[in-house]
Amino acid sequence: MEDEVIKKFLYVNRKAPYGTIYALESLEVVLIGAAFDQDVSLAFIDDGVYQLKKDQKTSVDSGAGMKNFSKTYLALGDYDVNKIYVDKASLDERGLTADDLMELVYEDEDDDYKEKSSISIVNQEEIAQLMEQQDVVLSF
Amino acid sequence: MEDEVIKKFLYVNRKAPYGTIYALESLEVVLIGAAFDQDVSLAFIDDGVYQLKKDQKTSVDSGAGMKNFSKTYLALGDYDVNKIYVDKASLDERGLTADDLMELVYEDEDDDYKEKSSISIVNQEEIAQLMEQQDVVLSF
Amino acid sequence: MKFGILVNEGPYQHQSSDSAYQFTKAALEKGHEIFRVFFYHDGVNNASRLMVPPQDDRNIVNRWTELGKKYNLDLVVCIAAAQRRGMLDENEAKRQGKDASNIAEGFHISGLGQLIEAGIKSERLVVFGD
Amino acid sequence: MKFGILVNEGPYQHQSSDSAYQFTKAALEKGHEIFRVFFYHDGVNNASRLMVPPQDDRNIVNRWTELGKKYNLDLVVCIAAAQRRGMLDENEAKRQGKDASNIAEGFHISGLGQLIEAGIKSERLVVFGD
Amino acid sequence: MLHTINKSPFETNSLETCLRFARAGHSVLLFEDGIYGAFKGTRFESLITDSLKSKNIYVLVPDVEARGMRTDNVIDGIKTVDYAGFVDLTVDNKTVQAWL
Amino acid sequence: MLHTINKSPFETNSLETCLRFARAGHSVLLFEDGIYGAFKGTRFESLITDSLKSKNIYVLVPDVEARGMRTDNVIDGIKTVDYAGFVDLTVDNKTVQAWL
Repeated sequence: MEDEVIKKFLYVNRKAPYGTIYALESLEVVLIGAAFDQDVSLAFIDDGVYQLKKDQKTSVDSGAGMKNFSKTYLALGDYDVNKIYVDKASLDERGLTADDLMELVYEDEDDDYKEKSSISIVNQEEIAQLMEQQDVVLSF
Repeated sequence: MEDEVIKKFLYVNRKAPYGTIYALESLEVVLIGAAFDQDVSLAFIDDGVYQLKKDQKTSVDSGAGMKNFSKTYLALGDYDVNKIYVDKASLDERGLTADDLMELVYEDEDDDYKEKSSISIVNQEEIAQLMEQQDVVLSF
Repeated sequence: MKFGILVNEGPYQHQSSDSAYQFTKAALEKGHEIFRVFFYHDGVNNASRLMVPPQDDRNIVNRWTELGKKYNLDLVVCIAAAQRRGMLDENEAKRQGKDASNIAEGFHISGLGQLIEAGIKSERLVVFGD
Repeated sequence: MKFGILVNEGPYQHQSSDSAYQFTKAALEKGHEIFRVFFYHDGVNNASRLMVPPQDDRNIVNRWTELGKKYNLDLVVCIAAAQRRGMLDENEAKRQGKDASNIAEGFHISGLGQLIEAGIKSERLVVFGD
Repeated sequence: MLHTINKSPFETNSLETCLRFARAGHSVLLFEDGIYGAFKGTRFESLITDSLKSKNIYVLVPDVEARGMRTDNVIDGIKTVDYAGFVDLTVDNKTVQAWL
Repeated sequence: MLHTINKSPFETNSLETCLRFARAGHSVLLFEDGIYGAFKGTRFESLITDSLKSKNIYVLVPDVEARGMRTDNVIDGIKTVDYAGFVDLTVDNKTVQAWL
């Protein structure tokens, strides 16, 4: 059945949030895409790592006057989007560590629904391998 | 009389042509602005120097399928826009020299209408000084 | 081969919009199939029938409409991205209580699922953006 | 002090459009005068009355219209940039033989001379772009 | 003279070019994605620290907070402003140049 | 795998990041403002020359010509393609990744 085709989808995020809409609208694709039962991974590279920065504070009525969409990342685990790869070199040159990122977690149904981290901080070679395994790469 | 205010306008061009529309639409501002008898200068910095590259070849019906607007630069002299400053360091790192640029000229009415080059290739300090003297800086 | 095309930038401002068109046309002329062209982000603005470019310039919306007609293309404009930016077809305009619509002939508005489907059903997905 | 504001990018896609609004509002609240806000390049798309952003997001065109009304702002959309991109007021639509217009209340379409004039008549010109 | 930077220094060359042309005594405002240049521990810290010797550098707080960055992690010497402070900067400087 | 680059390496970091992740045997297409990375005598020439040892690099001729750049000044080893050749590259590679 055609419905059963499972492809590897990678979303590559290289842009900071708020300065442009790519981060927000990319996330909207990921959420819709989650309904399609494909094999989904997200990579955060370059300024894309800033998308996962915790403590984002803005609202339509205060501060920068833009909607705070960062909480949506926290919901990814519930949509079975739990393979999130963050480029270590990108964190390093920005003076960021894992502690600066939101805690994105999911419940592992193969391991008694234990809560596990969705984020893997990986090196260049691991991301390069990940990219090579994909069927579809969506870049924003 | 308010009409006689003469301000120093600097147009700063830092983007390559064709990849984005900024070069073309910036030039449209310069042409309209020429009718206002202000003291106009243009600076080409970073990828902006590519705007002046000679031999641009494209048309709506062939090649990249975009309109070739480069000939408009040649008309600037006729609009009394003849102070065109090109950043030497930007040319250097791109492997370009004065010979790669279009010949932009004007007729000097204070010197028996001799044809002179509108382009000055200048260093960082000269451009910094130029910027400091301006009343209005339009960046595209 | 079957292609999906994603267009992320609007007309004239970024060449992405032109490159996507030139690529799509070249693929069709080589006998490939275009499963769908999906317009997202500012890419939705490519679908405006109100464009009036200068006489000596290309007409980006007409170019897509004509290519669409010739090859029976599925030109899909993302509804969420379109709403934000003021791109509506007649139905959407009515539904939203707006007094006008601006989507050109040959384009239709649909959801992001159409992009995912293009990724699944096409053998190659090619992205044009900024 | 008298300000001119130049907005070079469209709504939602680039923060420039938001920053220009926040700056203009802050300047007005401090008692400064805004001689003109000039919308150029994709900035013309800020003037679309067809925008339907999500309920929980800001409405960029309404925000400008309301600020314009409150402070009697001169919100000018560049005609050449607008035509290319499909932004028309009623007169322009008629003149171009188009069946719809999309410019919101409070904005008006005019030529690039209005930008130069803003540069001459304002004490500061502040540019918001990409 | 006030220079404004709205791009991340990690993504584009706007900050570096701006600092090449800005002269002693000038002011530079980092806003939008430009704020990412303002923090300790980044690859651009020494460029900023050097520039602070002769220039005034400001960062827009609402854009810092939107992005979850911490004002207490801003490089020493950079001053924080809100939109009203941004307006004041454009009043205090005769010319404003946006490095887009 | 085919990587596409449409940004000038002088303006953004797309080319550099792409080359950091592209593996031996991969192909890279330079088009739109990305073509500026393809020429002799630029600051990026050695990066490109190094990459050519393990990767295939292509440049889109219509974008070169539009910008007045010379195909005879393209770095040795870079291959030239037109739009039809661009299509062929996407056919010959299983995945296409755009470095926007």
